[in-house]
Amino acid sequence: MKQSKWGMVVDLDKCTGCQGCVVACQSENNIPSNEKSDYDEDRVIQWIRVERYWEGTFPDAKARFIPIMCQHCDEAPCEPVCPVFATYHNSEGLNVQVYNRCIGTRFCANNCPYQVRFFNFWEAEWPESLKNQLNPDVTVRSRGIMEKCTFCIQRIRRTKRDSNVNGFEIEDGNRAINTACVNACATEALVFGDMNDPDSKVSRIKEKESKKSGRGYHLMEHYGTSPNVLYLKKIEKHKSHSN
Amino acid sequence: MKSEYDSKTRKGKLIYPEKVIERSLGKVPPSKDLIDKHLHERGSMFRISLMFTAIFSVIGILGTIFKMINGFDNLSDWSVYVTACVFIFTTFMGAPMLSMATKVARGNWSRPVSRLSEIFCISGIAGLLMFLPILWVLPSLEDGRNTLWFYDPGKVPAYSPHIWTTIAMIAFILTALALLWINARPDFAILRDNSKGKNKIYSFLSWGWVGSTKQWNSLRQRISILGIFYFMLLITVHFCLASDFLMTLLPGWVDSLYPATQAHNAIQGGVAVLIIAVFIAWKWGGYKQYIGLDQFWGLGKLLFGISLLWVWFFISSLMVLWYGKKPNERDVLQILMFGKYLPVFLGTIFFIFIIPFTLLILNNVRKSFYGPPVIAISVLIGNFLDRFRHYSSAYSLDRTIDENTHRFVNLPEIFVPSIVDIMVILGAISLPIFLILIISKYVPIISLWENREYIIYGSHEKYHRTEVLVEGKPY
Amino acid sequence: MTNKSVLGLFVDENVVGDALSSLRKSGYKDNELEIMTGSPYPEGTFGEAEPHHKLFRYPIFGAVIGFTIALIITVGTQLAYPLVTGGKPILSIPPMLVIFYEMTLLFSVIVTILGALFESRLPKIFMGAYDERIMTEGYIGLVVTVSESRIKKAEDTLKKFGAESTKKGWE
Amino acid sequence: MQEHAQLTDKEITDDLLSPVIRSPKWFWMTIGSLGLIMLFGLSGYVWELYSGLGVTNVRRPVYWGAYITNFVFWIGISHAGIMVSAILRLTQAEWRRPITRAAEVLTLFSLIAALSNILFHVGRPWRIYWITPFPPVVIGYDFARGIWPNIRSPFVWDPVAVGTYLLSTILFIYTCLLPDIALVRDKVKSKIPKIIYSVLALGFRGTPRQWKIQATAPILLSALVLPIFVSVHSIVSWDFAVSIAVEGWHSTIFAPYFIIGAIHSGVSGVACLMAGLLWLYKLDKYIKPDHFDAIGRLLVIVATLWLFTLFLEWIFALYPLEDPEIALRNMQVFQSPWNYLFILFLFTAYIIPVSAWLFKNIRRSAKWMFFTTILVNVGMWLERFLIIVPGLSRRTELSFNWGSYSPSLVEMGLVAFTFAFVICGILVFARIFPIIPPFDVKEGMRFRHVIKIGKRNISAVVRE
Repeated sequence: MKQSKWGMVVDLDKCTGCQGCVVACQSENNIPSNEKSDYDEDRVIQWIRVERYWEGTFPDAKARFIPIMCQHCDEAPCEPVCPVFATYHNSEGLNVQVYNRCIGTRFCANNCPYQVRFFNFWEAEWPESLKNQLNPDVTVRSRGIMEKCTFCIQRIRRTKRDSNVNGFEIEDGNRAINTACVNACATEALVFGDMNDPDSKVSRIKEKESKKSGRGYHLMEHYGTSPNVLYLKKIEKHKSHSN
Repeated sequence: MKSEYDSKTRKGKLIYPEKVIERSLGKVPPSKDLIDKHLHERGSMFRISLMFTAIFSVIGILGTIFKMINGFDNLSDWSVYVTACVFIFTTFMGAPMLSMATKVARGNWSRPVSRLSEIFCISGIAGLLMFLPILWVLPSLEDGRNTLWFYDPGKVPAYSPHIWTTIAMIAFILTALALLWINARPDFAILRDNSKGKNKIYSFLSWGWVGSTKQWNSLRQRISILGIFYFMLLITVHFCLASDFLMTLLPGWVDSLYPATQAHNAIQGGVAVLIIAVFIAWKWGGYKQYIGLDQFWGLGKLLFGISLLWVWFFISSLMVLWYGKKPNERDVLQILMFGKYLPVFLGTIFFIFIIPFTLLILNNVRKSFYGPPVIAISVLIGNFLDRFRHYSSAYSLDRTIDENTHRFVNLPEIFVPSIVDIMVILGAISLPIFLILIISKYVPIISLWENREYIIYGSHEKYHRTEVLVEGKPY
Repeated sequence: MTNKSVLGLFVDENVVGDALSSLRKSGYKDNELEIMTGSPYPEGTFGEAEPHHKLFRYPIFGAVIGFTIALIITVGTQLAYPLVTGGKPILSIPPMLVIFYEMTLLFSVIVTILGALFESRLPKIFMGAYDERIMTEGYIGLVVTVSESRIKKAEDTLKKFGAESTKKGWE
Repeated sequence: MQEHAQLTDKEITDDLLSPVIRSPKWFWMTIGSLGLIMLFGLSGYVWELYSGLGVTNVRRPVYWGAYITNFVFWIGISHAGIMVSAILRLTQAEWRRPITRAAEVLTLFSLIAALSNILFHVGRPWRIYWITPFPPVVIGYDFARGIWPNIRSPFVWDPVAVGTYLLSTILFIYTCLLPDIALVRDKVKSKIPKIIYSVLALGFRGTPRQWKIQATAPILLSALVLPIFVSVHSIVSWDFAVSIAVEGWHSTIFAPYFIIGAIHSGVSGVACLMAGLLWLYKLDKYIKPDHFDAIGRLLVIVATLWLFTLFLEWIFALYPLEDPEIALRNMQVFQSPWNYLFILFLFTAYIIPVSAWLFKNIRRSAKWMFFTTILVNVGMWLERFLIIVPGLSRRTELSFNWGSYSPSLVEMGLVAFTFAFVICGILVFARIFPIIPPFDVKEGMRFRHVIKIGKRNISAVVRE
């Protein structure tokens, strides 16, 4: 079957900053709950985060939201600097993180322009009540290693396996293969899909919006990292903070 | 101090006596032979080369005039001209560094050749002459390019690069000439007293030098101070040239190492031309008994080290650009190295590093009369290719940039020099040589007083059953 | 057949030189005569036989070894696990250059050290005739290593030239 | 012109071997106090190992902190050691003789200290050997890995380079140490040490052949070690320079900038060490004002070149006029506490010491050199800190993630540990082997000549 290349589209004009994606990601990927202390010492782990920027001054102040997750760059700066191949680019265009190999030099985190890589400073802990909600498909990361958004690779793997076993085609936008954040997004601001498949929703949006008139742009393009996440934003008259 | 050891009874403790060597300056007069060589013996070789360089210089000047007639607006028309001009500064004007450096380091081996290296100061005049038209070629800051002067209208004048570079360059050349004169003053005095014909000129040039202790001390101070100034100004001039006359013309090229690299190229090229000059003086100049194997050896070692340093500079900028892979960095690598200019780039590496490294690593090549000059020539070729690679590509670059990818639409082809360009190159190479030949009629190319020091302070002495070289460190 | 060696201690360089030349005259070979000093002297101070060495060849052998090892490691590891990182080519030259450089130098250093030990004929298990004052107090030792029959004559010569003390040792 | 004391071999031997034969009064006390500091630091490390890197203050986005700063600092110090000794050997500078070994020993221990910082830094130190290319077969139980290192990563170049440097330094020191081990062997009386020294000395007897190799090998090795020395710090600089995401790091000048900075801090370290030894072991006969004078002059030149590279780095960082870069530099110069640190750094690293070294009598006095060079090293530590931390606090467009950093107690303790370790190591070395090579000094005495011109005595030396 055809080699797929996973990508995502984030429509900032639709995003309401409801943080639903964040919560979904936390519960899907066994991310320990972030206490206040973690926020105080800048050690929160959020594979997807919603950044909020104020635009204008009171009274006519606008809040702008931009969800940022790993951009799965085709030429990721974080990959080549890892001494032990703990992060590399797999055949499906995903920038994967191999927890067992990581020795925690934190070089990749320095080299990521989007700062979407997180280090486990402590051993991960959950309150007793939450022990049973951990996702069995996802490893609980030990301390001393890096972790980051995987485009819910466990869901991709599972769906592919099922499709092979039960022999059904994976149609585009299948909720089983969509990432947790995409499923959770109420306004469908996030779209996930296969970019190699020309008539998938992602490809169509990309096709449409990458034109000169379109709203599409990549985050921090001047780094030349060629990300697989496309952001959509209508440029208004006055300068917008979010790009 | 005498040994308390009694060799009859063989008792007492053994002390190393300081071996005392008696010397007196009277025994080593300023060599009559050198003076005669300087005053009278000029072979036919000299006249012929003088003639040829003169002709070529005239050709070069004609070429420059042609270019001026064509006008200053078209940058790519001037690219080879700029290359040739900078070539003067990265070769001839680097040579005096050797004399300065060795004087600071108090080496003995370099004394016979230090004057040869100082004489190159005069070539700065040629460089300045060639530089002046470029002031009209370089566009003012109003074209909105990035610059080191952080141009904002009203505060920074639009021509500040031109102004500052010219000032730095003039200061540089004046320092160089001052160095030449101060170093040669004692020799002028000697010639004043020993020459029949020209003693008018020499008595003027020597400027009342009588060789008193006071004068000698002040001479040494001035040399060291001016030497440091010379080095600083060399770096400054190359910084200005490399940044404002090159880097700002190539958008997206941010290489903070390049100015240093070019200054380093200057020193390398300087040593190379010096080696060739020393070789000529040794082979055809008739100074065989004054220039020995030691000089070639020392210069060869120097060239070897400097070439290694060059490749380090080169790699450390290549590594960062290659690893970074930003769009602008990819463009720069494409333009300067791996794109259309690949042959020139490979030539540079070959001539400027591979040949010196592979040959000079062998001691018997370093310690030979014919090895270093050959390698020096290859270094000079490489030096020219390097300048050509940078300057001609920057000046003949089409600066239209794609809006989406932020990359150049079309990369520059290798610039093919026209006949006029060839004329200019010829002139740029021969005019400095012409000036040097002229000045060498008046300045002895083996420094009389330093040659005398060389004889006094380096002496072969008997040591029990063997012979050792004893080297004095007077100051 | 074991050789015996006799050591004479001197203080004056010229005296040692005379002793050496006279021993040579009376038919002792250069490989039988050996000088020992507590610190370096210029070559041939005592008119001794100038030692020849090939130390300058060792670094080149080492460099070759190191370069080969580096080549194997870099190319081998990259081809064994062809993982794409950051869109860089599987065989990226600049990083390989770094590894080549380091390994080449490392092995040339190691081999040079081994060469230095070999060229200075170390390690030496049996010291033979040796006196501690040579190292500590700067006496000059002259050792003659010959068969039993000629040892007496050598000792006499050393004595004649006023060796401060002589001592025998087995070689 | 300095007054040369003429000494016999015996005197030199007794002088230089006295600390080796009998430990000085202050020795055990000093070692003990240093040991306490090391213990404090190590206890912090144990805690870190037990409970995770959370006990340090590194945080998102400043993932590198005091440990890496300290690593770079010690690598820098280690540079001058070999560099001083190698360059002086190659140029046959006569004043090298008493100081070469001290410099090399400084290199040795500072390298070890630097490597220890990597252990402190990484998240899973017990897996650190994964960056070496051992075949997975050799360590069979280790299924988790089953992969080779990624040689494209600067963190693989680092161990190769630093390991090469460390190994060649050790071998270099041992080769130059042989004759002195032989000397100690002949000097010590007590049984067991004598045996150990005789084994180490490999039966060195000082035949002309051995001395010739002793003269040739160091020069050859210096020629081989100098390129290593240059490469090591370039590679360390590339750890930072290759990363495009951090403003203020991605600059091509970094390799020369780090190298010259390393020479600056390292030569100062050597001068500092010399002054210290002079004071501890009363070596006035061997370490002369001229030595400090020469080092001072060298330092003035080096420091100025370093300032030039610093200038290049700044000017070309600002030249593209990109907002993040400007924001970063603005923070470094105008925002507290970075502006105070920056001013402190400029004054301690360049302005105060260099302006002091311009005066001859400051250059020639050991005490002054001691304090000025310590100042320099404070400044150079700050320099590395000011390169690493502000750069990492990410003044990028995503201002949501701006962060900051200040070292925690554990980190400070471990930094103190490295300093104590290096001093302790050098003292212990000086207790076991002569820190000033007696045979070299003797040779220097023997090679000294005087050229007499009229009344003037010009000191001259033998060149073979």
